[in-house]
Amino acid sequence: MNEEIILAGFGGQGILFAGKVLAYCGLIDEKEVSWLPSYGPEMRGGTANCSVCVSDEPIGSPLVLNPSLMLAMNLPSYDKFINSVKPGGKAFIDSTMVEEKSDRTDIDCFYISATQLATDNELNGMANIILLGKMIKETSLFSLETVRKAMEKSIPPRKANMLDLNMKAIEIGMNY
Amino acid sequence: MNEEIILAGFGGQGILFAGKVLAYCGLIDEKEVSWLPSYGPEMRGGTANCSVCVSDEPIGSPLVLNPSLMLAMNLPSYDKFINSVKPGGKAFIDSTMVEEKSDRTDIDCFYISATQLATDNELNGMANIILLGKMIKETSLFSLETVRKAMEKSIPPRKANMLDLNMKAIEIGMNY
Amino acid sequence: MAKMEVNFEKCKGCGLCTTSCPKNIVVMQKEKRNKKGYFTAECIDMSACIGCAMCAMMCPDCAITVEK
Amino acid sequence: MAKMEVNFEKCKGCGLCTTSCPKNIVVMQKEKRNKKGYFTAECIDMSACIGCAMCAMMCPDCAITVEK
Amino acid sequence: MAVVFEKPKALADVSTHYCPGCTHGIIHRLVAEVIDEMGIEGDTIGVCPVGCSVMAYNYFNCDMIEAPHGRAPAVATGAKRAMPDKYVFTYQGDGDLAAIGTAETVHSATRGENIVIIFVNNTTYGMTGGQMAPTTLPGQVTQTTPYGRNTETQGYPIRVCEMLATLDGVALAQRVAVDSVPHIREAKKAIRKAFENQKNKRGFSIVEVLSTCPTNWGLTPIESLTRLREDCIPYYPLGVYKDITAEEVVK
Amino acid sequence: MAVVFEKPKALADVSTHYCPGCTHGIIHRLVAEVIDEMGIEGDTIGVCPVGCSVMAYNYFNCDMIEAPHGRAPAVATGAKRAMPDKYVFTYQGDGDLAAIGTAETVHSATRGENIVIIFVNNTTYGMTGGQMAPTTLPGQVTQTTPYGRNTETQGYPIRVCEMLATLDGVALAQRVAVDSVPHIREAKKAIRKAFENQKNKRGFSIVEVLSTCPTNWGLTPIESLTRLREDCIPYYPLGVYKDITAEEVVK
Amino acid sequence: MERNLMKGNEALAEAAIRAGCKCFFGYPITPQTELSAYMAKRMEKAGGVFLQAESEIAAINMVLGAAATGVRAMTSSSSPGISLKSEGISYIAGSDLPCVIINVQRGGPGLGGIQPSQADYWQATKALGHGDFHLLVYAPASVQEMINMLTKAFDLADEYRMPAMILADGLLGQMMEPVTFPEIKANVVEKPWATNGHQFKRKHNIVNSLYLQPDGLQKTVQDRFVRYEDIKKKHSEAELYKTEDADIVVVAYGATARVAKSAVNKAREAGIKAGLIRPMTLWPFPEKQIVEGTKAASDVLVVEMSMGQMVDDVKLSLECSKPVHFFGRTGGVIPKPTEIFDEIIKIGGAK
Amino acid sequence: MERNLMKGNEALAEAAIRAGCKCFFGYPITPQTELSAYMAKRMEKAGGVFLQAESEIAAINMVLGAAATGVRAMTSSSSPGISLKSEGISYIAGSDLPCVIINVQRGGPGLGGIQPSQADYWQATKALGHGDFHLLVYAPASVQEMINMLTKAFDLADEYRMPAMILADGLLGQMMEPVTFPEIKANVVEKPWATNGHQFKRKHNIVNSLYLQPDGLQKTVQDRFVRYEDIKKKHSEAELYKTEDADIVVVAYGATARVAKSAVNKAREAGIKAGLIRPMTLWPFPEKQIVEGTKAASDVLVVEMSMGQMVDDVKLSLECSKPVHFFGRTGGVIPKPTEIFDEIIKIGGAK
Ligand SMILES: Cc1ncc(C[n+]2csc(CCOP(=O)(O)OP(=O)(O)O)c2C)c(N)n1
Ligand SMILES: Cc1ncc(C[n+]2csc(CCOP(=O)(O)OP(=O)(O)O)c2C)c(N)n1
Ligand code: SF4
Ligand code: SF4
Ligand code: SF4
Ligand code: SF4
Ligand code: SF4
Ligand code: SF4
Ligand SMILES: [Mg+2]
Ligand SMILES: [Mg+2]
Repeated sequence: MNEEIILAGFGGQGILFAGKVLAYCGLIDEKEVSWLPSYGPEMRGGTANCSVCVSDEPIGSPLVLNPSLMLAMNLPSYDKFINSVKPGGKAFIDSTMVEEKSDRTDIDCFYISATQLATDNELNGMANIILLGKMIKETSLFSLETVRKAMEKSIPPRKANMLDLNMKAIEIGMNY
Repeated sequence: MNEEIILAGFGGQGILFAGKVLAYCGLIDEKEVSWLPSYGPEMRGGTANCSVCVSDEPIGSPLVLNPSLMLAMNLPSYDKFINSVKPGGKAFIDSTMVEEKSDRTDIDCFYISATQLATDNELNGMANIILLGKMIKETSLFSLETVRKAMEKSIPPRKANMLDLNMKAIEIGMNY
Repeated sequence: MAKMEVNFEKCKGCGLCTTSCPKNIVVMQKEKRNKKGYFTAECIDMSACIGCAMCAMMCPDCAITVEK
Repeated sequence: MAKMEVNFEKCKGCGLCTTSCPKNIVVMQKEKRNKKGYFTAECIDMSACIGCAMCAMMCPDCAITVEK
Repeated sequence: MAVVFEKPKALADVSTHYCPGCTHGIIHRLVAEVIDEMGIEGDTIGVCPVGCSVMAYNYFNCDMIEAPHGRAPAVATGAKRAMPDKYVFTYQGDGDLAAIGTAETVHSATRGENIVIIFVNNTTYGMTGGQMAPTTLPGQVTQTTPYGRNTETQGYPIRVCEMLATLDGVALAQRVAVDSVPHIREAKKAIRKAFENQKNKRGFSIVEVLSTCPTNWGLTPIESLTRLREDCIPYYPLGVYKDITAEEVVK
Repeated sequence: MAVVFEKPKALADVSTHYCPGCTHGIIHRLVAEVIDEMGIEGDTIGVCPVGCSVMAYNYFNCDMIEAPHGRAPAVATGAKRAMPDKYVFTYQGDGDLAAIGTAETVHSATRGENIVIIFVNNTTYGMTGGQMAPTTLPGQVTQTTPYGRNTETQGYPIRVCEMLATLDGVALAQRVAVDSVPHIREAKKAIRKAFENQKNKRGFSIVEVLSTCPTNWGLTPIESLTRLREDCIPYYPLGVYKDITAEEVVK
Repeated sequence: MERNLMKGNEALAEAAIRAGCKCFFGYPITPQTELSAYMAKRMEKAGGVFLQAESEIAAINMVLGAAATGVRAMTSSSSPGISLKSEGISYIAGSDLPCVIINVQRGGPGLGGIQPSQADYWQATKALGHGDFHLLVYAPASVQEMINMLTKAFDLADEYRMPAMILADGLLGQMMEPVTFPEIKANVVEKPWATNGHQFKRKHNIVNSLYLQPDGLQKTVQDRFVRYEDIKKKHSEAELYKTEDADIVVVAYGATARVAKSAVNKAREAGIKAGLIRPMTLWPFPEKQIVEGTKAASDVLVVEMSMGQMVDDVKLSLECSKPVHFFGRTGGVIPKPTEIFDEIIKIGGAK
Repeated sequence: MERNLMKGNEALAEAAIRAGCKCFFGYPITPQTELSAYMAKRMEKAGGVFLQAESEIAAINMVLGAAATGVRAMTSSSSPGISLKSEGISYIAGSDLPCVIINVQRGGPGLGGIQPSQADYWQATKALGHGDFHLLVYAPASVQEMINMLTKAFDLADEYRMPAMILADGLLGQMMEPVTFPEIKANVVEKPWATNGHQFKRKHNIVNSLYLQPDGLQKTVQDRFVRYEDIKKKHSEAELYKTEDADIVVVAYGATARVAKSAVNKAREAGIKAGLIRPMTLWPFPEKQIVEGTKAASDVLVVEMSMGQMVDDVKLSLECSKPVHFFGRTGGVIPKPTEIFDEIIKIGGAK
């Protein structure tokens, strides 16, 4: 396995958290992993994104330039990264936030109205996890068991009650 | 000509000024010259001294370590420098301030009660120049004419009235 | 008659303008996001606008113009 | 009876002690310089000394000791 | 119909990088309005140090200098001394002005440096993600006071206007807020007075503006205005702490 | 006969490098006397930055740290935080404390750092040969104000106690002088109070001591005392600017 | 031991606490803010002191004061903040005090940018302030190594009475990787010189860097350089990767070395005998390891996130005996594996 | 022209005024206080600004502000004060501003001493602050040369939009020597980038060192380094003294070069073919002149008032092709001519 993943959106959409869950999945499955956020003032009212690598080999640069998997939750992020996805790669796009459709034919694009789905299911703020569920479904990277363990690791103890909600969001994504 | 001179005493005794007059003498006689004061907190209530070089050749280090001529106006200075005088060199010592006598036989020591002489002649604070007069007399380094010109250069315009007094002090030294 | 106008693309959807209108006619719409992804402010009853510009004074992004 | 003593070598000849003696018996001598070259302070009438230590309190160099 | 309100000319027609509802934007506008009204854009040099407003050089249309963190008053001093006929202002955050830049602030004030300082007090380090600032309120939770600012170990906030008012070189020291339209009007008046002081060579003028940081306060923009009103203003009372022109009138 | 006055034990038995008549020596002695009286020499850490008193580490018998110019309050903070049960004091000049070290001074004060600051104000930079200090009086001639300090271009002096008294963390801010025996007695009382404050964990105490610099003032030691009395004290009034223990009593 | 994901900045903080660091003084700056934030949460509970200083200058001088009393003390910053600390660091070195300083480098000069950089190499290794002195400089290349090196930095700092630096960058500070914390035995060094109150049991101690007599100052400096020689002999470290038979050896440290390793692997796949030397200490510079690792090589390629600062040290280590090429990115740009690979090819092809 | 005695520090001040320096901001420190004192007396009368800042940091940032408006600005300090200026200098370089900075070096590290030193060589030439950048560094060896170099420093700083440093030491700053002041034609450089009020006649100017996009920052840095290459080609300077036939060449700069010249003369008298190369610019380093001046030599001896900082640059200039020996004094100790002479003999005798 050698996946290079970019997750991107607004600050506040849970991009970094979704990336962390992914990285923990890799850790639990005893892969080499790295997680790298974009940082700095561009976060102020701008976009946030992170790079996650999951690999069988030690990881060189943790900065992903050409992702094999991409998850975009707003238009600026979509615009910024859609053309960098590797041929053969997959893109997961929140179609509530991004109305455009890519004309790339060398990658698979999945459009999920995640924000809308989250609202509909009273899972406000979990569009990120819904998208993640879809990604896991389409790539079969990790088992649901792994994802659950990763969630346990990623959610701080005082927010343990969020675990089930997050897993529900995963399922909604997987079943989309 | 290649004279390396150290003048030393308390701060306030006019050591740096005497050195400057010497350096200007050299300049007027078209020699290479340099003047270097000791500096820093050792001046606080301690000794002050300066190195003067007058030479036919360009001057390397302006810091004099083994003077050919030495002028000492207090005991700490005398103690510090008397043994560094070059064999064959000359030392000019204010015997009002320094009661000791050197037992070096390889140099010429001149003991002048300069501070006393200054008081006696109502030239308070000009013991330095009296000693300088003696030095010029004993070494024949510069003409009285040169010394007068050097004084003119060294004394700031607003203190021009000090010129004659200083020349008087020179003469007292020369005639001692 | 007065007119206030919200620049759709400039607005960041912060809602500050809604707190200052004496006529209570500035509200946040929930229909359409601008390119940056924000729901923007709008005037729901322009005829009631007195052109006092208090909405505009409160706007951190100079997104509101007022005419009278 | 009291006694003030000036440490000859420690004294820097500043004269501050002379300003504070209520008996006006501390003065600067003009005869003998110490090793550093200073004329030092001295008490000119020890019998008048009341041991108030005001001279010593004024001395920046702890050069004065007072006994009573 | 005539335009009664639009973007001032001294502000560039660009979208700022500030978070939604951040009142930095209002304060920028007030400064620009004063510059417009006085017609001095061509004679003004702005100095912005590091902080959320670091990119103000892209927003103000006058000449701009970006200064190291905390050093804007020194940079402004250099510019003003070199060009005594220009208007020089700084635009500084509370971390910048009251922490790392304390010495530069106090000394430009006591020198009576003929400059204007716009001091944006949002009780936190906005740019770096919300750490404790010298002006962080007791009990306030920030990234570096996760259990609330404990004055026992982390000390007390500094009230800058009160402190600077003790210095002879200060012409104006006034604290204002931008939580409501009346306060915004007051703030603008203060900024105008500060620039007038510079025009009349009266010395150092500082306008402290209580501002919000919704992002790092963890509040919505509207909640932030409420906090400003209910928590900040009581701790940092608005008002004129020093005004030599007032004294002139009174005496 | 019993000794009624001699060198305190906390002072080393050496001749200092201070100029004749420099009142640094008196102030050293007062600090040492307080240390002796409280019996705390073995538990005291002194911090001396650069200035004429830079070699104080050779004069005080307690443990000593030499600090960079202006940074003594920060160094003292580090030492005190590491060793909260020790007594930590700084001994700083006016250039050191009120110019380059302004930020460290203000912030250790506002933090209420539980330390003692002995602030020797001689209205000049003694060590470097007599340049203008922040406390140099208007009109005073120094190496860098050869025509007298002109407040138009060189600004106004800072009154440190008055400024620091505006800060909540300050327990004691008092100004004393060493121009006469009564004032010296007062100075010692203030220093004692400062150390007692530290003992009782009351926070930041500063004692500003008006001092002389005969060498750079170009006056004899005795003339210097006169200047202290006639020029300095009127500009820097002696007194208690803040004392939380007094407030406790009063209330 | 359990592996957990941790950010580099947070791992440094946790490692410091475990290494017995008792005082941390910091001032916020991107990209190392998480370090202070972590300390703010944990330090007090661990019985230590966390204090946010009013500036970098105050922070380094608080470190000076705390270190003088004999406790382990640390500060952390990024490039502009480190420049501000330079006077204080020079004082700490001149006063023979141990401490640890973290530099999570960002792009310069000036305000520059906040993305990763290695352009403070010269500053760290040659001139972190005025005068003749050095710091121990560790260059980690992973979050785990940050932990290991931090512990070592404290130990050697105490042993040699000198400041030690962890020279990281924004990439390492911000990234999360799996880490474990080894059981740490804090190396307890006696500090009879500490100014912690003499209790009338010893002569008073003085922490000081002033020597008015030049001879005295010269002697302390020369004595310090004797200790430096000892460190050079014993404590330089480097990783040698596939160098035994390498024709072309890449020299790179820190985050850059990770990228370079990918490029070396790629080159090997392409049949080119490439290798990598990764200096782990930058001062002392691993001169012997450079010689050793380039024995078989005809060419050396130095890669840095700077305009080329380590390259001179590599040349000097080799006594200019082999061509030393340079490839650099600066200003926050991270070199790509393919770019380094292309350079390797270019050098190989130029034969 | 009349020759007058003048102190180095005062000569620098007078030369600056004559070179059209309009703003001087300083903070007192030994051994350069006379410079500020002179400015305090003369600057205002000459129509310029003298201001004593509250600190070195304030001073360098005042320089930044004044330089940004397009006037010639200068500051001056000694070693610890220069360390404090390092952040500001990095900003000035990063903002492409011209200015002149004087360092009258004293012994370090820390408070060190106040006697002459050359231990800030690395700092001045490689790392005066964080990030990739350089200053022009001039190393005068006489009071007259201080005057000449100061003028040149202002001119080149303006031309290349970068800071320039005069790296002197306490000996040069404090000594008096005969000097003359040449008629100076201030090289007036247009500064269309200056932030001096746009008067509605141009777009607003911005003086800035921030580039949030790494590519943008990289580009400005790389462009700056292209200018550096131009400077390296055109502006390195060195004095070659009796090097044509020299077996042993001493390399020394500043005050040390004066002592070294005495030693070389002594060696010649003793029949040893010695010569001297005196770098007059330290950045750019006179590499070509080093090669040129050592053509005949079998050995090179570097002499510095430091533990050896320039020695690497000499080795690199020669591509390690000749043995480069080192003799150093530090902490304020000035090497004696006899000591250098003895070293020359030792090297000669070792053959
Ligand atoms: C020397 C230095 N130290 C630290 C920083 C990091 N830094 C940038 S802005 C800032 C503080 C911002 O807070 P404030 O001044 O209150 O402005 P705000 O962002 O809140 O408007 C800090 C610490 C820096 N750029 N330079
Ligand atoms: C960073 C730095 N800047 C400047 C100096 C030079 N310096 C030494 S002491 C001093 C000021 C001394 O004045 P003050 O603090 O008033 O003490 P005083 O000597 O008057 O007692 C200065 C500027 C220094 N040592 N370090
Ligand atoms: S101009 Fe006044 S009335 Fe009209 S919308 Fe704005 S605030 Fe309301
Ligand atoms: S205040 Fe401005 S930015 Fe905020 S919602 Fe209203 S119009 Fe939009
Ligand atoms: S102890 Fe009192 S009375 Fe005696 S000499 Fe001293 S001051 Fe005078
Ligand atoms: S005060 Fe002390 S030092 Fe001064 S004269 Fe008196 S005894 Fe001597
Ligand atoms: S972080 Fe705070 S101060 Fe900065 S732009 Fe956002 S809201 Fe404003
Ligand atoms: S220079 Fe002034 S302050 Fe310093 S020791 Fe002399 S008199 Fe005292
Ligand atoms: Mg703020
Ligand atoms: Mg002073």
